[in-house]
Amino acid sequence: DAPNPTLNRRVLAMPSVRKLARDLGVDISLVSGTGSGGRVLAHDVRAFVDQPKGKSPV
Amino acid sequence: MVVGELTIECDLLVVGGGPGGYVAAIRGAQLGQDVVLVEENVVGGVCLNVGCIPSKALITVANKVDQMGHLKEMGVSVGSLDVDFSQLMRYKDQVVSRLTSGVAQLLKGNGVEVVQGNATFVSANLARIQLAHEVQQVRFKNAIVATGSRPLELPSVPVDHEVVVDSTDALSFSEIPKRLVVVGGGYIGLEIGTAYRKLGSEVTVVEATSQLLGAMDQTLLAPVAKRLKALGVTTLLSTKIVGVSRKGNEVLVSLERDGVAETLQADKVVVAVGRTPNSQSLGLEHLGVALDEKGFIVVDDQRRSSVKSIFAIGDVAGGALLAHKASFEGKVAATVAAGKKDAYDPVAVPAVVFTDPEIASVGLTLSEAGRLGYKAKATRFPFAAIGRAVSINETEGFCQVVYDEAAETILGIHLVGPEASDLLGEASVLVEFGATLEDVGRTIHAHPTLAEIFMEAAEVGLGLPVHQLPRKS
Amino acid sequence: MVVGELTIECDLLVVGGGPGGYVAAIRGAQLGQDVVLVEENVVGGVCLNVGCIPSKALITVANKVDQMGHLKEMGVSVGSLDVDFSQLMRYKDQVVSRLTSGVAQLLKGNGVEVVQGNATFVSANLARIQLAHEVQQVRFKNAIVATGSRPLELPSVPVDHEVVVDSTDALSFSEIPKRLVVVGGGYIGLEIGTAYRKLGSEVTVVEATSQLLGAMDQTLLAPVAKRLKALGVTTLLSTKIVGVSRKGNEVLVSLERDGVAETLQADKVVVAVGRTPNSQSLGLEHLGVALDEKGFIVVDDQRRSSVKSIFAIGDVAGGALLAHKASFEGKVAATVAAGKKDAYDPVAVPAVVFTDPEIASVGLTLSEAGRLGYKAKATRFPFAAIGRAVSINETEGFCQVVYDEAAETILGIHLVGPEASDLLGEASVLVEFGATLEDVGRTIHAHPTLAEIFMEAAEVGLGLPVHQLPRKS
Ligand SMILES: Cc1cc2nc3c(=O)[nH]c(=O)nc-3n(C[C@H](O)[C@H](O)[C@H](O)COP(=O)(O)OP(=O)(O)OC[C@H]3O[C@@H](n4cnc5c(N)ncnc54)[C@H](O)[C@@H]3O)c2cc1C
Ligand SMILES: Cc1cc2nc3c(=O)[nH]c(=O)nc-3n(C[C@H](O)[C@H](O)[C@H](O)COP(=O)(O)OP(=O)(O)OC[C@H]3O[C@@H](n4cnc5c(N)ncnc54)[C@H](O)[C@@H]3O)c2cc1C
Repeated sequence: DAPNPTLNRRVLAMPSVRKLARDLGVDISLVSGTGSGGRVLAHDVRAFVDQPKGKSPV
Repeated sequence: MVVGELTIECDLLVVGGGPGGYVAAIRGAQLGQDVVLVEENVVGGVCLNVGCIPSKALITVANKVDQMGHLKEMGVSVGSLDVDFSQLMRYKDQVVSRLTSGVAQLLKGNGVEVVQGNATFVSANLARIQLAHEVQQVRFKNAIVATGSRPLELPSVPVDHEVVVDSTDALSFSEIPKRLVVVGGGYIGLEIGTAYRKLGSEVTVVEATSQLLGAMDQTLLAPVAKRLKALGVTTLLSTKIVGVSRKGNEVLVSLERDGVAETLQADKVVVAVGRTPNSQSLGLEHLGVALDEKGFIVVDDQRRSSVKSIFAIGDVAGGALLAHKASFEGKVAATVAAGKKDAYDPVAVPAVVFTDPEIASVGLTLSEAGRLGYKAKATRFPFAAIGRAVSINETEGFCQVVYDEAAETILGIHLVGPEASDLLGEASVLVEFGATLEDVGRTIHAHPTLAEIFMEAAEVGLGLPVHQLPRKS
Repeated sequence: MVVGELTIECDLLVVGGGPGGYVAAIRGAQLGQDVVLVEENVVGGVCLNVGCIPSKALITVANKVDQMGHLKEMGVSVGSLDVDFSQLMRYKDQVVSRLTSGVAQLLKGNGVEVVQGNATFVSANLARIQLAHEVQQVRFKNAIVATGSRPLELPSVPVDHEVVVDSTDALSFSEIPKRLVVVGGGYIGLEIGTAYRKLGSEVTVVEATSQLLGAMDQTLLAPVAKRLKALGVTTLLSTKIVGVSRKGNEVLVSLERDGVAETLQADKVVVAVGRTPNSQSLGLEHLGVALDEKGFIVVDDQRRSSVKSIFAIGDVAGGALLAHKASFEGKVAATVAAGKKDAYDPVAVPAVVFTDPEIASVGLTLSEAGRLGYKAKATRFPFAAIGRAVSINETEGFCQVVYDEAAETILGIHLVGPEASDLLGEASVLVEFGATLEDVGRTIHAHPTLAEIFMEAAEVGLGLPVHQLPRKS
């Protein structure tokens, strides 16, 4: 495998947001965060769910 | 001979009543499950009965005794000082029984059925419980295995529980040993060795590798090593135990160090060289539950084993062999077993070593962060520049903050110094939340408190240190 | 007589070298400003010289002395115990001088020009400095007033600095007073009173209102009141001082309580009834700098006064009269003065009271939150159910978490108990970050540590308490 350093990196999100994603059945690593430094906010997770099904936002 | 074997039914069977199992049982009951907890011994497990709690009670008293030697400077002089070790042990036992009886009450109050006995698995939904005089069966929908771990033994140093003992015995000596040899320079060995030194024992710590606390970032060790030296604890690194032989009430310990043989005389030898999971003789093999090469039960991120109805948590499931990790896993497994979503997803598991000074650590070290591909940096701030540390006269140690240079996100915090264990709460939150240096620097920290060290270290990282002169470069 | 009055020029003049001023000066210099700091006394201000630091050094020693009385239970007995008060004072002075000389070095190392003298303002860009033997002028672009505060005096209890003293004197007695009367049941009075009681004084605290620590959430007070009683500190509430009269080396204190007159005999009377800003005799009136009715300089969120070139921070600018608030404002004002954007925007200023046990508080109380329109709830967890507290034998107290019911965001955390001051760091971060109960509950907290109390309290709020039985409702 080609080394992919980002693979093991954490998703930047509060514990409660990680839980929200899980409760909503969202893979949080696919959500792009709008918080500073790419932080995933609760709002981002909800927006991801509301999006037309399919791909993660680009 | 089994007469009229009784079968009870439940949603969730928890095997083992340590900090993993009892927490899982309570959480399961809270979520509406019918829960049976089987514990062959006293609820509370290793942690409350013979681990975290009694060791910390002993260390607390040892520290108080030791601190009396440092009061002259503050104008306080103490005449005679006497330690009544049996009273100390009674105190420790009181602490333990207060907490274990508390756990028993919590279990009862939450409606968990506690059964005292030894459990083995018959099938993926049936267990047998050996009670004092009879055998019971438990039919369950899900089971959580929380059987913990036990001390590892060294073939060369067989434990006789009299003069060659394990950590459990060492927390219940009948008197303070005059000469104590501790085999193993991990956290358990160092904690016990330091405590007995402070209570008056001559202590030698023998460690096979070239370093103490091998699992820890070694930069944290300097203040501890300095203090061990000042206390007069002898540490023999890269030293192997060849054997022990008993001679009346004493024991001769044969060592080998750089190819040179040596012998120590001791009154007690404590073997604290690691722990091994209690995953055998549970009948797990009949069920096809997968173990790793060291015997730990293999689990997924829901703490489910390779058999769908069987979960495993705590020491028996490997990872960090720490009580708080066991409890957190217990909540996760119980939640999943109750049919709700959950996962074991912490960013970091904090760890404390109750040496002198304490070491407390959470998240990535600088080298770990580098290995994960972060462009990481570390910033450090000494307790000697914290007003509170100076006013309590405990200025050894420092705080090291590891952060991602680009985002300035905190990846790890490592402390050695006064009250490091209690400061670790803030550090854990900062790492778990992925706070930035600026988040910490802009949080007002009360003065004078030790926690100011996080704000100061963050400001060093931000290039705006108030209480540290910039390094000449 | 002024011969050849020298005028120096600078970007930033800071008047006052306390935790507000010295921090502002360092930050200004770091941001490239040419900074002059004028301090008429020793840098470090009230906090380092006669406030936070010496009081905490005294309290530390008093606590150690007191704790020796509680060791029997742990198996430790101490023969004679002797306090050499002049050595204690030397220790305290060493702590102070270590920190103040550190501050002097930091100022120097950052290139701040420190001038010892008394500053008054001539215009919005010019100040006069009275040195020992001469007068200097400083022309500045911006100035930060950080002149702090001084003890408030009661007309009925004139301070003679011999038998009727202020907090400064009380931290430098030549011997432990046999009978000490403390006028004022605020934090300074209680801290000093408790410390001297532990060192052997008979202590009476006289408070005019009906409660101690009026500014604090009164629910936090119970464990402290209990301890004061156990220590034998007499507290007289709703009691007014009518007058004092000196009689040789002792002093008679006339009180009125429920209309009944009473007299106390004392060796020392400490007046600690509040503080008043040092905003007079600075020439600020010439400049048109607005003060509020209590004499505090009125500032905007950049800490700018009504005169554009004049900033004010710390005690002289009002708000919480605390060192860490002064320092934070110092950074803000220096940053703005250096032409960068900044604002004083903390969610909360934490506060500690170093009583026994310590009280530590940050953010809104339940009633404050209600008044602000939050639908707030509070959840509470006792230290008695925290393993670490039991193992160190300090189980009095609790943690109260105030949160917004809808969002579960934490609005305030209030602690009374062991090491509350150091736990306050985590509490401050949680409030400042607006963490939710779930964020805290899902952050693994190391066991056994006192900081577990935050996780436990959060889980109580979430309705899933592990270590507390649900209340019957
Ligand atoms: C001296 C010492 C000090 C320590 N200090 C700390 C510390 O400061 N902090 C920390 O986090 N950790 C500490 N630890 C480690 C900590 O004790 C363990 O990580 C923790 O107890 C693991 O919890 P557990 O629930 O997985 O298992 P355990 O606590 O080991 O509990 C397992 C329980 O299962 C029961 N059991 C086993 N098999 C069966 C069976 N077949 N049927 C019925 N019951 C069974 C056992 O009797 C036991 O009560 C210390 C350990 C030691 C030895
Ligand atoms: C007994 C006691 C205990 C305390 N404990 C705590 C505590 O535990 N935690 C806490 O946060 N706070 C505590 N405080 C409060 C704390 O000391 C103050 O809030 C803090 O010192 C305010 O800082 P400052 O920089 O505004 O002013 P100060 O520290 O008051 O400094 C002002 C400085 O300005 C100088 N100055 C004044 N006028 C002039 C002039 N015209 N020219 C030149 N120099 C001048 C003064 O000499 C002084 O050094 C305590 C106070 C007392 C009295």
